[in-house]
Amino acid sequence: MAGFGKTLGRAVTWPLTLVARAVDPPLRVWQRWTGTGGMAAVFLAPNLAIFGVFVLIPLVLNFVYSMTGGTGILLDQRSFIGMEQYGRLLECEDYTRRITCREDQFWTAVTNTATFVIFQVTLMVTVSLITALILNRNIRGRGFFRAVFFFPVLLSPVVVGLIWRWILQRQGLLNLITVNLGLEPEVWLNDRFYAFAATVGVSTWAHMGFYTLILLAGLQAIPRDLYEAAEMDATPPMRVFRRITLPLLGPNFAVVLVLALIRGVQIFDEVYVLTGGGPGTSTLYLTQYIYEVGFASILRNPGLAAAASILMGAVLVVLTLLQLWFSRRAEGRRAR
Amino acid sequence: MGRIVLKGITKSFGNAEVIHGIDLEIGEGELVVFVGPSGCGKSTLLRLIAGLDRPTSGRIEIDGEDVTRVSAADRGLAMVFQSYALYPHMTVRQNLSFGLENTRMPKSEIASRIDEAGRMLEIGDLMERRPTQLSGGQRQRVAIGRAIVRNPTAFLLDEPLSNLDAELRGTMRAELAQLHERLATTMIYVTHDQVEAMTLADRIVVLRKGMVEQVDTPLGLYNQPQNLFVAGFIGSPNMNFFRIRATGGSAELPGGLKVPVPCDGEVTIGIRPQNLKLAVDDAPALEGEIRLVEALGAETVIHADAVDGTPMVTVLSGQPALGAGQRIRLTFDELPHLFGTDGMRLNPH
Amino acid sequence: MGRIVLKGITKSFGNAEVIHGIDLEIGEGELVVFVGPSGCGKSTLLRLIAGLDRPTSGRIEIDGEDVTRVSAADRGLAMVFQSYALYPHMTVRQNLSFGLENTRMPKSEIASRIDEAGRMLEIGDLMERRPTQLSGGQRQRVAIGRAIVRNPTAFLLDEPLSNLDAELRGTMRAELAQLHERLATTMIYVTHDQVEAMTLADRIVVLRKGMVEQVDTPLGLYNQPQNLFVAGFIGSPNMNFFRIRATGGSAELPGGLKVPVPCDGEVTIGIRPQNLKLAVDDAPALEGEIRLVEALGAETVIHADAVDGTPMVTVLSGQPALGAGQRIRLTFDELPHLFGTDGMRLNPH
Amino acid sequence: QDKVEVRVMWYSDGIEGEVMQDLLDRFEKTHPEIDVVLDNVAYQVIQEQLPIQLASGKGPDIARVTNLKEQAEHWLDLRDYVEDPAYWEANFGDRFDWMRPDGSDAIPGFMTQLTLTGGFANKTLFEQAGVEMPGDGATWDDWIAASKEVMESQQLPAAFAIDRSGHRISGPNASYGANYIGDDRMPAPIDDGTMTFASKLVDWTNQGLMLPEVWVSAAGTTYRAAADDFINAQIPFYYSGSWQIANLSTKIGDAFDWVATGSPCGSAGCSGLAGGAALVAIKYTRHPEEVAAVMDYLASEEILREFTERTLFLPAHKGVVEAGGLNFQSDDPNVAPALDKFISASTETLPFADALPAWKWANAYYGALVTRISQVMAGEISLEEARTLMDQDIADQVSAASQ
Amino acid sequence: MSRILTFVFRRRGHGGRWHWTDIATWIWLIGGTILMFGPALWLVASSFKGPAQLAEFPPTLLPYIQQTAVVEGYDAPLPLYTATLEDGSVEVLAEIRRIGVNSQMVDPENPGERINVNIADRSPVREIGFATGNYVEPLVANNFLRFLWNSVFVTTMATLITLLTNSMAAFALSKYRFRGRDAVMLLIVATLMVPLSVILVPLYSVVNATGLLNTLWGVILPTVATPTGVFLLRQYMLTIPDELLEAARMDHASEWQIYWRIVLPLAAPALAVLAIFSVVWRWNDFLWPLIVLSQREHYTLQVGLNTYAGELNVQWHYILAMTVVTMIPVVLVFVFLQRFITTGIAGAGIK
Ligand SMILES: Nc1ncnc2c1ncn2[C@@H]1O[C@H](COP(=O)(O)OP(=O)(O)OP(=O)(O)O)[C@@H](O)[C@H]1O
Ligand SMILES: Nc1ncnc2c1ncn2[C@@H]1O[C@H](COP(=O)(O)OP(=O)(O)OP(=O)(O)O)[C@@H](O)[C@H]1O
Ligand SMILES: [Mg+2]
Ligand SMILES: [Mg+2]
Repeated sequence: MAGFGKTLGRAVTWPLTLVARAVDPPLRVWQRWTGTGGMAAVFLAPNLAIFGVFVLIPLVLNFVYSMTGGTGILLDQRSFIGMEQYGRLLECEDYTRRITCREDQFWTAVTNTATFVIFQVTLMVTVSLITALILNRNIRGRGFFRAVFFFPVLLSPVVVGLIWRWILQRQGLLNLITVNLGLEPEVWLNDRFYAFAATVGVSTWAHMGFYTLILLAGLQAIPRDLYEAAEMDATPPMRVFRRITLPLLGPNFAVVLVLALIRGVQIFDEVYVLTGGGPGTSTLYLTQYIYEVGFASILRNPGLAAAASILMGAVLVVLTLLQLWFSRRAEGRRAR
Repeated sequence: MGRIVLKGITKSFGNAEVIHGIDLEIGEGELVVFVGPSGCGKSTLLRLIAGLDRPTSGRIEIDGEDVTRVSAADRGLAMVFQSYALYPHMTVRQNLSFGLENTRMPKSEIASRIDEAGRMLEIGDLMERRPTQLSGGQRQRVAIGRAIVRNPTAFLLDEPLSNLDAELRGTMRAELAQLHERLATTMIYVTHDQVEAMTLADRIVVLRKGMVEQVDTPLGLYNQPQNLFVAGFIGSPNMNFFRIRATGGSAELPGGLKVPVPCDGEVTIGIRPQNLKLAVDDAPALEGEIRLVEALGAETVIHADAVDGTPMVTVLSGQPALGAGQRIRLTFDELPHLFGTDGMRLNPH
Repeated sequence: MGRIVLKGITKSFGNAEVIHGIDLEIGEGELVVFVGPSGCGKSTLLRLIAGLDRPTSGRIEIDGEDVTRVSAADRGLAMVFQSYALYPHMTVRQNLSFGLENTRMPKSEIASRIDEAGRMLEIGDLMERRPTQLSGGQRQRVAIGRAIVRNPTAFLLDEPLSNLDAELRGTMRAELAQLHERLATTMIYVTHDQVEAMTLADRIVVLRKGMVEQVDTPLGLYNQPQNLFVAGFIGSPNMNFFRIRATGGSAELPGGLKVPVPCDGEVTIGIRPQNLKLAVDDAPALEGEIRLVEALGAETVIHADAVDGTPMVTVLSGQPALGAGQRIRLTFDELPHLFGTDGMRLNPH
Repeated sequence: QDKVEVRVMWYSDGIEGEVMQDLLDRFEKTHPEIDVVLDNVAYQVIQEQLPIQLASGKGPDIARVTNLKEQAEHWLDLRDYVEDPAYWEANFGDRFDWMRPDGSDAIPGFMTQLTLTGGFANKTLFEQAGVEMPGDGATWDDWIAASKEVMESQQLPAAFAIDRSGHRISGPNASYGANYIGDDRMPAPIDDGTMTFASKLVDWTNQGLMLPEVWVSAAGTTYRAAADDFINAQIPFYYSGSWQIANLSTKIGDAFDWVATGSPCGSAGCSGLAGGAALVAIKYTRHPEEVAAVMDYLASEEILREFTERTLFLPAHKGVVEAGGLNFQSDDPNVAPALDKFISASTETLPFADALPAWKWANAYYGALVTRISQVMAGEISLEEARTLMDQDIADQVSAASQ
Repeated sequence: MSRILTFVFRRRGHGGRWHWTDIATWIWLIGGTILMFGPALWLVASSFKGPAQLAEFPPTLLPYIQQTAVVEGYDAPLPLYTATLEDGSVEVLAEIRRIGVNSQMVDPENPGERINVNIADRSPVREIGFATGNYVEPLVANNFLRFLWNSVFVTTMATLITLLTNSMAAFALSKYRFRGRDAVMLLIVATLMVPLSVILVPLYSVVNATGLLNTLWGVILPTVATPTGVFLLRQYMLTIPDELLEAARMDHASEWQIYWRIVLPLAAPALAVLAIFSVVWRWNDFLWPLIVLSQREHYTLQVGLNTYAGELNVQWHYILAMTVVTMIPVVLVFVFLQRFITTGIAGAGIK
């Protein structure tokens, strides 16, 4: 198996190796000509080119959209109306009462998302960290367990939402269990608290494998002798964890936090299938709001949706910068 | 406090046994040095004592207690790692205080210990730096400091000075000696450096391929090496060996110089380079041709080939006017070391 | 091939200037050793020559060509790193061949060069291992091998032997010397080891805080140190210094021994420990009390305090029966070194 | 000779894709010069991607679409291409206004099927409970009351459910006299008719008669069907629509007997709401002739009849309807009566309900209704607040659309 | 060696005794397995259920089909039920037909006599059985091989390009100092912020403008410049010691070779992670291909799979089955790649 894997790996990389060899001489000339600074440009170029065309331009277009009105889909069918969409999103008679806002659902979505992110990111990071730590231990069947925890990542969000709806619905698996335990069945998804908990739990269930994997890769990179030094110092396990593992996991931890945060704010598909934003609007999150405004109905309002997405992005950028700023401080301490 | 006893220790990695049954007693407050060629198992043995690895068989006792199954944390030892193993994300001060904080020591006590260690190791100015911002030597000192502040039952030091420059190494060696004297704590010290081994050790343990070759005081080892390996390993440059047939109670060195030998047959005669000196012109002497002259200033190392081709080295003090290609005639005063065909010492103790 | 010239090199990291204007010429085929205290800028200077860092100002020439702006890859030099820097994902063989493959050398040639290096460095058996599976010494040898196989214009070696045991270090030193002789390639060698510096170097460059203190042959440095720093740095144990007022053409050492001095005023008198010997009973002598005796077997290092409290060290050959607390009386034959208040040598050359 | 490729974008709720493929295969045999490719897609594609394509002047040649009116400008007028425009007028003419701009006389395509909202009752449950099923002319209150009895006797979780959709409650609204369409064909404010049925719904939910999770546990305009609860005999009465027949038939099988009930009555009538999917030609096709040929074939009475019989859809072809005698291909004895019931119920729709599918702002209205009424059911806002908010939502949509 | 690997909590864990951390570990692992794997296994089991059984309340754990028996005198096999008879006895009977609440039944052993049973008093006899049609029908009917090929093509190309371009960018961003580096990094991170589903329309315009509509490259290219990948790889590459790069420079390696021969292999764990993610993402990509691809010959598996999602009805039995089918390759990829994650070798060449 391992031998086969190696052969396979070689077969896959062989053409790439050839290509890599072929591009070396011209790049060497380029390097001599421009110095290493020029090489940085070479390394960045492909990514930035693709990135510019397929990410940056749409983003800019999206911004332009946010300043147009009407139901037209393409930009040339839309009229420029300036910042009106933003005004509409942010307009409230009484900012203490959501219901008085022009887009009360937007505000509902914002508060819901904020609560969701706080709980979900905390849970996600905790659970993935614990799992990564455990999977990093020298246990029998590590590979198997790693696969187990990663498995839900392989499922499409729609299927995730569906499975859990089947589990949580009135006559679902969970109630089958509660009834067998002699408890009253509960319509879980009709209860504000349970529904919210379900969105947090299910999204964690679905994505924790992703973060666990990142953290695991980070754990593997921590030199072992540090743990030995700590052991010689009779350091209690929790302290080793807090003072050595966590700080040295720093960069990976930053990745996880940033990504979890971003993806938490962007949560959509599985929740859409699972709770649809209910009960009432208690699990209505931002992306669903944007989706409904911009796409779901035939009377779409892409301008409003774009404006909402830009606002969401702006908040995320601020959060991420804060996060990166912290991790940069940690980065300064990194590695020998 | 600090009596360490090893009984029949073996250690295998996978199928490869790298420690083959070691028995050793290290007394309270003793400073024992492990020496031996690279890969002979010094670090491994130290790690076994530390509790970082488990012996495959055998028993380790500290102060009479069996600690073979006790974890490293609970053995109360301190270790200076060959790779430093400094916490890269902590300042020097934090590196030093980390181990102390585990013991719920009062803050002021911690601070004073760190200050003292900082002064002793000349790292007082670096307290707020991180390991990345230190030179190799400075890192090593911090690593030593980390062990010192702990005030452990015993110190385990794995080549703690190997990255320091000569001057600092000398100072540190003296500091360590003083430290040992002052603390009277048991120390086990792994080193490649003969000078360190000779000057620091109460006793030296010579290891070879996972076995103990000889355990003795430094001068004991130097003067009475039990076998060819120890004789060759201790002392720098290495002892000169001449393999000769002895007949009639004496053996003839190349060049004609005779050495009394208590028995007949094949023997190896060992003469330390420092014991060789230029012979008076007409006396019988060890003769050879100079291959290489290494002038170290205070002394000069002369590599020569004896007339029968055996390489030989001598250390002459000062800067004698000798050059490659010249003939050289050497003699010696002290009795040479004699070894049998089995490599064991023949001289009486 | 291999003439390296540095002109007015300075290097700053951020605001801190660590190299303060160095001029140096290294001749073709010369083996130059950089020595100096830890943190003095040896590695930095080597990296500047290698092209891994750019000097802040100044100019580097190799064989007359200005390479200041040429990248490391194109300078044709080879370097052995202080930290080995072996490619952890490659076997020893691949580590060795990597540099050769980059020059599009034929496979057979690569193989033969690797075999040769493997034989020379005794790493032939380890070819298929990865660096993690090697002991420290073995890694160092692979690192050296990686430089050797390249057949570079010049070798840059940053403390290449610092992790080897004494025996292997001796062998490797000799190998390096032979290698240098055979290849006649320029080598720049950074070391902390005095013996290495003295025996290997054609010339030694003594650095201190980013400045060149003295450049000279090993014996030149030893016999004619230009200033107090060099005098103290070269030679082990360090030279003894006595700071005295000279009057009337002579200065009186503690204990009463007189030394002729060519000028009046404050001077520092430097005497190497090896030059001190036990004085005959009634002759005027340097007097002191023994603080510490380090018996190394072949010689004994005696640390003492002179009557005025100045610490002094002497190296006596053999194992004299002296102990701490005893009084000692020392004298010397050779003329001592004299230094003025500015720390510069006063003796004529 | 190069084949002309005609692409049909098609979505399926059940087996209609297979049937269509089969029909098209037959078409290709007789028309070797045309290669018809059936691109089966998710409904989401029709809903979200097709509009973008159309806006940028692309798209398939033919598509099966449900949002007919809003995108009417993109449909091709087949009048000049089909063989017999009169045949089209005669058989599909009534619904052309659903799919062309107001005042136009274009022939954009034809309804592949008609749908009509209506109720289903679990006959077996009623029998087991010994409750008489309300007959023709029974009101919503009657039905709920009867279902309530069944629920209590059979210990069911709820008495009835209605799909979470603005479209689904608009028929009942109409029955209570609702009218969404203002005189200027712009949305009228929410009227008392709408409020009447809405408040009933809310009450029923609060009383636990209506299955709460269908409406309450979703936000916005999310569509939720309660079919599974009906299929599992959890509710005796279910208000959905004719399209469920095939679904119910497969999944219920022999488990119980069920009947279509038509729409219960309100104060103003017993209206359901019609709708359906149409196959339309797209204006941007490069081969209008061939497209027309395909359309002619598919719209022919014989083919459409076969399609209807095999898919268990309500026919939208006047000739087929009038000829009657459809031989629906199902073993299930419940199916044929149910289909018949829907066909007969289609005559009872109120004029307002008939106007809705051809009304531009219907979706805006549906969206506001479902969004806000759910919130009321969840206890987030009061019904009165909901009324203001609905009016405001609709006004916002209108103003946004006219920017 | 083995115990060197054991981790933070290993303090007292060795020596044969069970430390609380070992117990906690196993509780977590076993609980985790049930929680993580259970629903997924159930999904697999459910994919073998027929549409009726899928809709069934309460759901069963395993797929069942009703047992039937051929009874003399009846052409078709009759479904079997356990019925409670009036006299209280329980028997297995075959149902002839059901009329209202009454079921006409017959004893298969004794076909002559008809028994009337109230339907509340009977329950079907079922055995575990697999509705393999869920798998067979879509696979046969739906150009499955074509979809598979498209998916494989998209996934492979996208992953390779992702790994290549992202690692190149990450290399530049982690190992070179140049003006604007932070700006580029910031830009890349900033674009993580807006989810794809939100910029679909502008993106569609761009893809349309570049003529990539209805091509597989239109699916591949927009996804490969994933900021996540750059971010992830950069953070990992920061931990690769610069000295290794310098050693390679001394070895006359060009910057490209350093990237290719040194940095890439050393970043293997992070690359493996990204490769796994990329494969999973691209394989499961749904929304974007749906937008780009409207012609059947270009469909990827996920798009093909979703043709079962209609307006009013979703044919879950097909979707589940095809989900399971499409999961198999990614699972294999994961199993193959995950071993590369275990080796944190980057620091090993350094003293
Ligand atoms: N984890 C391990 N797995 C396999 N073999 C090992 C391992 N650790 C050490 N060895 C082997 O055990 C032997 C002893 O190694 P050890 O590190 O104790 O040597 P050492 O005496 O400290 O050498 P040095 O002076 O070079 O540090 C060596 O041959 C080494 O290759
Ligand atoms: N990247 C850097 N940033 C800031 N300061 C540096 C950096 N590299 C080296 N230095 C400083 O430059 C000085 C010279 O360092 P260098 O590594 O050249 O010393 P060295 O002579 O090689 O010391 P050692 O013998 O310990 O290896 C030191 O004070 C060091 O702290
Ligand atoms: Mg060692
Ligand atoms: Mg250095």
